[in-house]
Amino acid sequence: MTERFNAAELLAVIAARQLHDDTTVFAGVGVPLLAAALAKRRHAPRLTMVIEGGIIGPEIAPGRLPVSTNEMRAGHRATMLPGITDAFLFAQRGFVDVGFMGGAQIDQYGNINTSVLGPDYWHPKVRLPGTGGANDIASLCREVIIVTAHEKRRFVERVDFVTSPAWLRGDDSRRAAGLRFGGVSRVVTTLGILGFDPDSKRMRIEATHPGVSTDTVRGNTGFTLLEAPRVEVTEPPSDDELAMLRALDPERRFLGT
Amino acid sequence: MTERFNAAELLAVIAARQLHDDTTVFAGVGVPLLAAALAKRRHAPRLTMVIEGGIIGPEIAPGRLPVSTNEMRAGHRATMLPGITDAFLFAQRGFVDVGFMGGAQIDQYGNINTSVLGPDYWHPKVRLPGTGGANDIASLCREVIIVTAHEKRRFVERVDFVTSPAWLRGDDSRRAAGLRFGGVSRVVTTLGILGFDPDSKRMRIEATHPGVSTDTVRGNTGFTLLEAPRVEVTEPPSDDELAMLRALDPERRFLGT
Amino acid sequence: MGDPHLKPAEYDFIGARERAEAKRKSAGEKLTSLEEAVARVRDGDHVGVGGCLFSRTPMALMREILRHRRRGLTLSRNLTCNEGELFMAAGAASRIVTAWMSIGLPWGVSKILRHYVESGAVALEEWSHLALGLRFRAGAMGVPFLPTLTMLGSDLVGVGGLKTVQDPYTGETLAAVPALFPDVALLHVHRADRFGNCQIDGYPHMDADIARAATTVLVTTEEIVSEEETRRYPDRTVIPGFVVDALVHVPFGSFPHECYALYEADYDHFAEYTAAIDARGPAAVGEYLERYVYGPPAWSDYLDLFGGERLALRAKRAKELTR
Amino acid sequence: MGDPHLKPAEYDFIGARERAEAKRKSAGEKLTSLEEAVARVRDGDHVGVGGCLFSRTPMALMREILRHRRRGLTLSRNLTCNEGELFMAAGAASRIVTAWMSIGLPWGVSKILRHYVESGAVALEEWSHLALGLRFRAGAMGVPFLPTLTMLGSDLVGVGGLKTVQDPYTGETLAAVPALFPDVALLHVHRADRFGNCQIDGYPHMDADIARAATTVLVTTEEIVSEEETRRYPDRTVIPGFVVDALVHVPFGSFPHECYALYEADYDHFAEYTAAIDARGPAAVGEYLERYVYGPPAWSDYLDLFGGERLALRAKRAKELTR
Repeated sequence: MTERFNAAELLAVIAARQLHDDTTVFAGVGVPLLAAALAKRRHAPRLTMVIEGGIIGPEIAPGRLPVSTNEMRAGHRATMLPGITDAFLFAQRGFVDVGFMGGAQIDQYGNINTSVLGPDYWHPKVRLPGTGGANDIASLCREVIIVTAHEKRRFVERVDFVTSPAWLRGDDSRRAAGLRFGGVSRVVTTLGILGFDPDSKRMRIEATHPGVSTDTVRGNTGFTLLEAPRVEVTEPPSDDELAMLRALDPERRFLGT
Repeated sequence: MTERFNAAELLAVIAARQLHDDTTVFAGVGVPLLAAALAKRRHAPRLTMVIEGGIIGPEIAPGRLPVSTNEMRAGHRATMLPGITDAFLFAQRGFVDVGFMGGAQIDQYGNINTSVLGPDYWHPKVRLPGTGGANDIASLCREVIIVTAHEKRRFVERVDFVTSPAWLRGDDSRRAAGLRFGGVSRVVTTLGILGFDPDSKRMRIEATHPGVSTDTVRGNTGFTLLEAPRVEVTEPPSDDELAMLRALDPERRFLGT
Repeated sequence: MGDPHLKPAEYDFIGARERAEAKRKSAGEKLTSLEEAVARVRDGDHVGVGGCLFSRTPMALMREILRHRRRGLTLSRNLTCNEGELFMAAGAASRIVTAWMSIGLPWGVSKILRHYVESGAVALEEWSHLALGLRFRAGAMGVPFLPTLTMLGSDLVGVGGLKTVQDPYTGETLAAVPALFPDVALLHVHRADRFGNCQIDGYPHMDADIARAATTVLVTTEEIVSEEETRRYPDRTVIPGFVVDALVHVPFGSFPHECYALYEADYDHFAEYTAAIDARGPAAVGEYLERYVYGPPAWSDYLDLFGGERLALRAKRAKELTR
Repeated sequence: MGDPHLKPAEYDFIGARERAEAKRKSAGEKLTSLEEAVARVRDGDHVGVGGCLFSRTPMALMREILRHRRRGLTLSRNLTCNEGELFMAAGAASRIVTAWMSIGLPWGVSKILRHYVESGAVALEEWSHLALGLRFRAGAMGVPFLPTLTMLGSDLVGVGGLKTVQDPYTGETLAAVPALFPDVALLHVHRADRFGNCQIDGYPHMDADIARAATTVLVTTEEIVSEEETRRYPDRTVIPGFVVDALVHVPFGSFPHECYALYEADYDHFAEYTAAIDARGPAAVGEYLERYVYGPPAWSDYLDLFGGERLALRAKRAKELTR
C-alpha cells in the first residue's frame, strides 16, 4: 500500500470494480455502500442498490452517508421502499446479483461469525450484535463478495459460530444444507483478493495488491491459504477513482484519516 | 310473504339482522352487500365491510351499487385497499366474523356448488363461473351465512361438485379435512331460516317467515330437512327497515321490481 | 385431457430462480412499443395477467398478443373477464387458470366459457381466489409452495392437484398451494418512469406479486413520469424497474375495462358484446375480434372505434366515483 | 437456560386464531391515553415492537410500560436499539428475540447487550433479519410457518430451534420459520384517524405484519386525521381500524429515534448515552432510566428534557433529507 490512499479507500475502490452495470447489489452501510455508490457513478450507471432497511435504488448524497440501514440518509432519493421483508424476498427470488458483506470472524470456507465469541452461545465470552441481514445476504444473493480488513485475528481456521454461511465445511456441504444458490465468490481484503477452490471450496489467493507478497497474505491469515493457478496483481486505485470516492465522503466518516 | 316487500327485500332485511355491531363481514355484490349496508346504517354503525376485491370499510352510495367486487363503486369511500390476497388473509387470520354467501346448488350439509353441473368436471354439462372467493369465505370466516332464494332445484341432496365447503359429509368431517375453524351457521332463505344439527350437521328448519309452513319449506327442498327443537317465526321486515333498504337501491338494481 | 393439469414447470422454484439470476436486472431505459414488447411472448407460454376482472386489465398488451396470433397459451388470472373469451375464441389460449370467469352479474354466465370448456376445447383449472393469489405470492417469494387453510375438503383439491403439508412445529396438516411462476406477466399501471418503476393507485389487485413471480415482465402505463417524480414518492412504487423488461406508454390501455380513478369500465360495451353473443352465438366473438383486434392497426385506431366522447364520459364518472 | 427458547405458544396458530375470533373487531373509537393503552400489557407478555433500530420505535409506549414496572417480558424486534437496553437494565425484559442489537456502527458494540447476555441474565434468541420478518408475516397470515431458503446450514438453526419442511411438489427441503404471534404489538405511525386506521410514510418496516400477528395492538400516532382524510387516501392505509385496540396521539412519539420525513434521530443523545455507559458502566442506564423514564410523568415532560430547539432542529433535518 502506498500513501496515495488508505486501507478503506483501497477496499472501496477494489470492491467497486467487482460490480457490473445492469445489475443489483445488496450493500450495507460504510465501505460497501461507498463501493456501490462509486461503481454507480463511475462505470455502472444502471446499477441498483438494495439496502436491508427495505430501500431500493437510493442515491447516496455526498456528506450525508447513512450510519444505519434504517434511516433517512439510506433512503435518500430511493425509487422504492418495499419494507424489510420484501427487500430480502427480492434476493430470495433471485433478483439480487451481488451481496456485499463484512465480518468479525471469517473462516477458510468463507463462513462469517458476527454473533458470539466463545464456545457457548447462551453464555458467550463476547456477545456481538448478531446477524442482522448478513445471514440472508449470504444465503440468498446470486453471489456474495466479502469486503474486509485483512487481519490474522479475523481470518480464523474455524469460526466460533457460523452466523452467515458461505461454503460451510467445503466440498458440496453448502448445497447439501439446502442452500441451492449463491455462495461467496470473492473476499476483497486490504492485502488482495481471495477466492475459493472450485472443488474443495477452501480459500485461496487469487490476487495481491501491488507490493504485497503472497507470503504477507499468508502471514496475516490464521489458516492455510491455497493459491490460484495464477495469482494476479491488482491495478492500484486510480486518481480518478480516488477523487470520485473521496467526493462521496468529504467528512471522512467511513474513509477514515 | 305479503305484498309489502318482495323476495330480495325480505332476504336483505333478514340477513342484515344477523349482523352485530363491532364486527366485520365479508360481503359480495348484490343482496349480501345491501344487507351489510343496511345493518351498518340501522343497528351496527361500527360494522366493517370487507369486499373480496381487496376493499375494507367502503360506504356504499345509494344508487351507486357495485356490480362487481373489483370496481370503483365497491371501493367507494373505503378506509383501506390492501389487495385481494391480503383481504382474504385477514379472514384466514381470524379477523372476519361473518361471511355472506349465495350459491347455485346447496346440499344438506350446506356445501355449495358454483363450478360445474354434471359428473365430469373436465367435460361439464354446464360450466358455471367458478368459486371466485366463495371457497375462501366458506373456509376462513369465523361464521358463514348463506343468503338465497329457496327453490327445490337449488337445495339438492348432493351437490355435483363441492366448490365451497360447509360441513362436507356431516359429523366431524369438516374438522377432519383440516378446516379447523368456521363453518356455515345459518341459511337465510325466502321461506325461513335454516340451521344445522349440532352433531350430524344436517340442515334443519329453525324459523319460518310469517305465513310459511314447515311443510312449504320441506316441499321446496330437495332433501329431508330436520327440524330444530323449537321452530320460530321471524319478525317481518318493518317499514323502517324497508325504507332504509330501498333508499340504498333506488334504481332497484338488486332489489328487483 | 386428464386431471390435474398442474405442470411441474409452473412451481419449479429452482428453474425460476435460475431464470431470474440470468436476467439483466437493469435500472436503465425500458420504454418501447407494444409490438416490440409483445415480441417476447412465445407460443405455449404461461401468461400471468394483472388487474382483476374488468379492472386494470392489460388490454392493449393482450390485443397485441392476439394480433401476433400466438397459440397454445395458458392464461392465469384470478377473475377472468371477456379478455379470456377473446383468447379462447381466437384459438390463442388452450388453458385458463382462474378462480372465476364471466363478465359479471348483470351479463350472466358466459356463453363463451360454456362453449369452449364444456366441449373440452379449453381446460379450465380452478383455484380459489386466495389460493391463486398465494400461488403468485409464492412465486414472488421464490418458494415452491405456501401453506394455507383454504380449499381443504372441497372438490377443488383434485381439480388443481393441490397437496397438503405437515407443519413441522404443531404437526397440523395444511393445504400447500404450489407456486406459480408465469413465463410472462402482463400488467397495466397508473404511472411509471422510463426505467420501469411502477406505481398503482387504488386497489392493487395482485400485480406486484405477478410481476415478481414472472420471468419476463411487460407493462403498459397510463402516464410516464419523470424519475424525479418516482423519487419524490418512493413509498408508492410497487414494482421496481429492474424487474421490468418492457414498458409502453398507453393511455386508456385497459379500455373498455376500468382504471381506478381514471376511467370507468364501459358497461354499455359489455351489453353490446353479450347481446351479439346472445343473438349469434360464439361466432359473434369472431366478428368482435375482426372489428376490435385484427382490424385497427394501432391502439389509437382501436380507441377511435369507441370515440373520444365515450372515453371522456368514463373518465368523468371515474372522478365522481373516487372523489 | 437451555436452547432453544422457542415457545409453542408463539407459533400456535390455532390459539392465535381463537384469540382473534374472540376479539371485538370494531370500526369505533380507539383514542385513549398512554396509561390506559399500556394497562393492557401483562407481566410475561411477548411484546412485538414496530419500527426498526432507531426508526419509528414506539418509544412513548415503551417508556410507559417501563413506568408500569412490567416484568418478564419478551421483546421481539428485527434490529433492537437502546430501547432494548432500557428494558434489560430495568429488569422488564428477560428475553430478546432479534436479528441484531446495538445502537449502530458509530456507537460500537453495545456494552449493555454484552453485560446482560454474557452473564445469562437475559436470553437473546437470534434469527436472521428475513427469518424474523417471515415469522411476523406467518403470524399475520394466520399460518404456523412459512417456507424459506434462508438460515439453512448456519448455527442459527440450533439457536432458534428452526425446523425444515419438505415441499410436497418438488420434494426439496426448505427452512420452515415458525410463526410469531406476539401477545401485544407496539407501533408508532405517521397518522391515524380516531378509529385506528393507520398510515405510514416512507419505509414501512414490518409494522403491518406485526399488527396483524398480535393479539392486542397498541398504536401511537404523530397526527390524528379525520375519517374523511383516511377515505380520501385509502391506498395509504396499512393497518385497518378493526385490528387496533388502543390509539394515542403522541407527537414526537418515537424520539430520540427518528420518524421518516418528520424528525431525525438524535445522534448527539446516543453519543451522550453511550459516553455515560463508557464512563460508569451499566449503572449509567439506571441513571438514564431515572432521568428519562421514571422521572418525567408525562411524555411532554420527557420531551421538555430535550427542549423545543433540539426537536425543531431534528424536524428541519428530516425535511432536508427527504426533500
